[in-house]
Amino acid sequence: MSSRMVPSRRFASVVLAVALASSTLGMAGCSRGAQSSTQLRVTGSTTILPIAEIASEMYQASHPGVKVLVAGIGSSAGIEAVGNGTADIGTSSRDLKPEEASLGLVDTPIAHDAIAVIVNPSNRVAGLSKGQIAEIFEGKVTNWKQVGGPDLEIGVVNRDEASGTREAFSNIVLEKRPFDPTAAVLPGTGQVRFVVAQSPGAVGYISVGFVDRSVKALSIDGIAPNEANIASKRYPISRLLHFLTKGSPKGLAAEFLAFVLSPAVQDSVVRDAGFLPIAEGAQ
Amino acid sequence: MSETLAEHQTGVPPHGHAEPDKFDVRKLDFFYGDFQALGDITVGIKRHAVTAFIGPSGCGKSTFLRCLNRMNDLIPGSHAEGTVLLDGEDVYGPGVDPVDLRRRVGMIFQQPNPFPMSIYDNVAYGPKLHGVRRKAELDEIVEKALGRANLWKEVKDILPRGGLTLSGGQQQRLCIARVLAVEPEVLLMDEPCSAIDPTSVQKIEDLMAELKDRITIVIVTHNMQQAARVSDFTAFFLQEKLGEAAKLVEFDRTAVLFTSPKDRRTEDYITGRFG
Amino acid sequence: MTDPLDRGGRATPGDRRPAADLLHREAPAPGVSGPSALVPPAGPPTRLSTISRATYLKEAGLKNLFLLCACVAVAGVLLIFLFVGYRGFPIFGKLGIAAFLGGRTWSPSAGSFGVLSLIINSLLATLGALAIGAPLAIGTAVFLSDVASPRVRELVRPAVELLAGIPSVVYGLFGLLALRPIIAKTSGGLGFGLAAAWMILAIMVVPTIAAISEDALRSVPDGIREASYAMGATKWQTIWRVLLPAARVGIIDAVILGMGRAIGETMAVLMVAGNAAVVPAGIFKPFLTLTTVIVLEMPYASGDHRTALFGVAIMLFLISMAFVASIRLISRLGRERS
Amino acid sequence: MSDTGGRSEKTNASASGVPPTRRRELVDKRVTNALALGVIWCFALATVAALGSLLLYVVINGARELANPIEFIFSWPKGVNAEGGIWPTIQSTLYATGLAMIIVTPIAVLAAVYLAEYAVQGRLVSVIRFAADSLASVPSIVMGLFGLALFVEAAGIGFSALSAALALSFLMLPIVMRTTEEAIRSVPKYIRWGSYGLGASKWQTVSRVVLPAALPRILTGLLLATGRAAGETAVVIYTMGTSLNAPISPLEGGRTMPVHVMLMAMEGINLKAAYGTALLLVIMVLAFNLTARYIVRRTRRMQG
Repeated sequence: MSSRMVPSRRFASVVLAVALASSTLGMAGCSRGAQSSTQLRVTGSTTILPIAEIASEMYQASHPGVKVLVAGIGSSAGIEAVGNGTADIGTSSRDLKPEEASLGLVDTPIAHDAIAVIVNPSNRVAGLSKGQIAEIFEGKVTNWKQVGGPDLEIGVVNRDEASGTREAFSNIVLEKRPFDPTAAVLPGTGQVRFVVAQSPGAVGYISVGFVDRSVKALSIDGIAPNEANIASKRYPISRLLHFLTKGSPKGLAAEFLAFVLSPAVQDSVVRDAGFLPIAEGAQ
Repeated sequence: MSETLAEHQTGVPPHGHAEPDKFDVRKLDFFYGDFQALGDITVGIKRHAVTAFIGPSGCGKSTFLRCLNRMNDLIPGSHAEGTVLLDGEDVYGPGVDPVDLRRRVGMIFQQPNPFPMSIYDNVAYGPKLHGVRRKAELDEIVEKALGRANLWKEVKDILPRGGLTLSGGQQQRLCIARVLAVEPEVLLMDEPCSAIDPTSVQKIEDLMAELKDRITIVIVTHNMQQAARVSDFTAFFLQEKLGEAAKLVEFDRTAVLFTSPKDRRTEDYITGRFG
Repeated sequence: MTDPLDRGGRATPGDRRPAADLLHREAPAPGVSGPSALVPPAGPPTRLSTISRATYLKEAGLKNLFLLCACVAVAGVLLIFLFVGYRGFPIFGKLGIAAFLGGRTWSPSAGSFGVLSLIINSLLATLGALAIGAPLAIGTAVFLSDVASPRVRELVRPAVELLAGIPSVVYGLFGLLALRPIIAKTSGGLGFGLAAAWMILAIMVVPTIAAISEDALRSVPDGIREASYAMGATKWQTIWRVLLPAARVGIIDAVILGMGRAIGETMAVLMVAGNAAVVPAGIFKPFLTLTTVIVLEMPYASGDHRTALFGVAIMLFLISMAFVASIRLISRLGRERS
Repeated sequence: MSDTGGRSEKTNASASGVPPTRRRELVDKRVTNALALGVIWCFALATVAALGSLLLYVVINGARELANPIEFIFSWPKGVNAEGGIWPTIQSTLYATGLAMIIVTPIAVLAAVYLAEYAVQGRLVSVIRFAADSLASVPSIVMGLFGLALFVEAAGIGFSALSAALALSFLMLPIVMRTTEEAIRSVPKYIRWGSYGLGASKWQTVSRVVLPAALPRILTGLLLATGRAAGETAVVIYTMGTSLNAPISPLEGGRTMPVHVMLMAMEGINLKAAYGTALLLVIMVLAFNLTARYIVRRTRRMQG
């Protein structure tokens, strides 16, 4: 066996050497031809992930030979990735921060989204004011009875700092005041949903598109998060979803963007994912 | 082998003293680290004879045996001083290859130690090491070696079977065959019969008698009857005090040593007064 | 393959094969008789071959190759220290070691990177898990070494070993989706928290601690057991008074290794901890540890935040090294005492 | 348990002349013994129960997803919620783990040969052992960041199966080294002597006799380490990335099964996929474990 082992070692080192060599070549090739090659990297918000993934599948199906790689790593990471060139399109569910202006990114909004505040269906609270919600998420209100509910401790569920949803929620509801640091921080929309669904005292926030029967979406200041209210902009917690490119979109990135903005995606995929087409919100 | 033939042709008696000793050991000291295990051993091992090393356990006879083919080199921190001449050349001489030495001076151990491979491969192992590649040649060597070890008849139909499936006595003969396959000039046997059944002991003792015409045999045994039965010469080793180096007390023809030992300690030992 | 016994220039060409070799070598002997045979014949001595340069170089080369392979482990540790250190060390310079280790606020968006709360949380999670897991594991080890019949042992031991093979992410999934809702129901909270982490980690450390403890118990000579029984001790007295003390060093090692496993565990903890960067006010409140902060925040961290996460990795690395070092120390002390 | 119990009963019965306090001691002793052994039984059962409930939970929840195993295993995830199969994650897992095995085997085995056959106890050896022990105890998340810093970024290999394999091989190295060294040491001295006695050089002895004899146990260690690597999450997530890809070249990234489980659980949208993948992962790892046990058992039967 060991006489065989020597060659296998040799083999391993050959593989390694070849791999290293081709990796350097590959990297060089990539950075040169990223814009015009047949590969497109779309990276960022987990909120936008469903849209991006389906759109990419549809696009690849109609454009054989083109590869669209989609990853959901959070809005901030997506912005950074497109800024430093590791992605061709960055997706973000929040607006650019002032310090990100220097990256030279061009913003193309692709959909409207609203954020729903969700509670366990067993919770008899049906609506809260924006101020009450802010107090809950700041940790000032800790029991449902303080806001007209049962005598039950509030279990606040927050999102991680990479989340565009959190960013938008913080801007709109908390007006940038800090979240309660003792709140649970969960890294995914779905996790927030099933944790709230399984815990009687829980409260969280997720994109309206992800609300299902396992949780109850509260109305805010008396306005329910339904399509009409969101389209009319009466529902207070809503935002835009963005595709970002370094400079104006070119080549494959531009083609893909156009495809995402076309009715084929806007009317089916965007709606199916629970968002509103970008054109509709503008009306 | 040519030498044996030559001897008979020139009429030299097989065990004659006129013939030079196979091993000529002069003033050998051996150390495990700082501890001196053997002191000042001087002895000649006669060609084509069976020489037995006897003595109480821990008397250094095995250690001495292992000096002859430098198996002791495998023990870290050990070293030997003095000379061990094999056919007139110092095996501890500068640059001497212990690996090749061990091919010429084969060894059988107390515990039968077949390799965990087939009977055939066990015997073919040595020849393969030394460059025999052709299947036909290997087959011939294996058959001959097993034949000389009186094992061929028992195993010729089960050569692909694992060596470890044999009985203890068969395993020991397999080990002997394995050594014979590399045509050693000397066979060192370190208590080869202490771990096997009496019938097999008989077979191995017979085998020694057959082999000694062509091979010089040195056997370590703590069984004095066995030494008396199989050997032509006997060396008696003794470590007199704990922590002291073991010494060669007496060396002589077996018949002489067992009937009229010159040394008092030898007499005490062979008459069973200690050990 | 080259013949390892190739004797370079010293052997006559063509006499590689042992049988032929032997004949060649023995041939001159019969002609020479008496003591003159002791004198090597004229010309170069050809009988005892010396180590050829090729053989020597080959064996030495192989040995060095093996040594090189063994040193890969050393290189690995150095590389880890170097590369993780290189990325993380600047945070110590930037904030000062005291602010990094002693700061209680971990709030990357606000630029505060104090890891004290995370250290405390990691220790709380680890110690609690050991408090549950160690007795369970040592009990299981005793069961396997001295209580179970061979047949029961053949059933239980594989179970313990399989427990070690289950990926930590599966433990996490179990914790998140099976254990946490139960805790949420009984405690009224979200179910995230130390309580859930303790239970999951306790199961996870069992195989590590049990396997090593069992080895330690088995290495206690049977004579000692028999001596104890012969004095009228019951099985339990033998276990408690004789076996456990005798296997003490090994068991302590096992617990420390289990501790290392618990403090370094990431995925399982991530799923049940709830990730609030504060020391929790109760065992049903969410908390963030040294490992989970990395996996949670690394995907989007940049700048100082990223450096700080590498700084956390340095801490974890040093903690695990400290565990290994303490095991060495303990076993050395144990050896000296006995 | 029973025999000591019996013994103390006998003592008790013949203890008519013994003072009452002494008799109570004997009874106490017996009760304590029974209680303590009962607790030990409970501990062992709790451990087994933990394994049982874990497996049962994964099997029950995963089985639904695996109702159509061919489709689940061989098709690609589709759509928003990664429904459908998980083939790319399986390929990624096998690729990275297999590559790691290829890289680590020669190095770890030869390193173990050095420690078991060549090394002389000394400073160097104790440094190597300390390093191997340390490497074994490095938290996997730290190993992941190390892989990210060295292979992905500094060496420029990027998120790839190769980076993951290199990082995983550091994880496997100490495990394979230790089991191989034990395997080599368990080969009887006598067998080595037999080979040396025939004029074999050290390397000939090691390569032709010792390693073949130790092979089953070496394979066992290798399988266990590979199983560990296949279930590893924190190392691969930073070295291979999370993109759904079925890598062909070692420079392609991908998402391994544990990473898929983690992402599905964290994202929380498609828990069915998490269960299904977890079940498959557990089956895979158990297969490694059981094969390893089988090899050990078979060898024991053949050699014993």
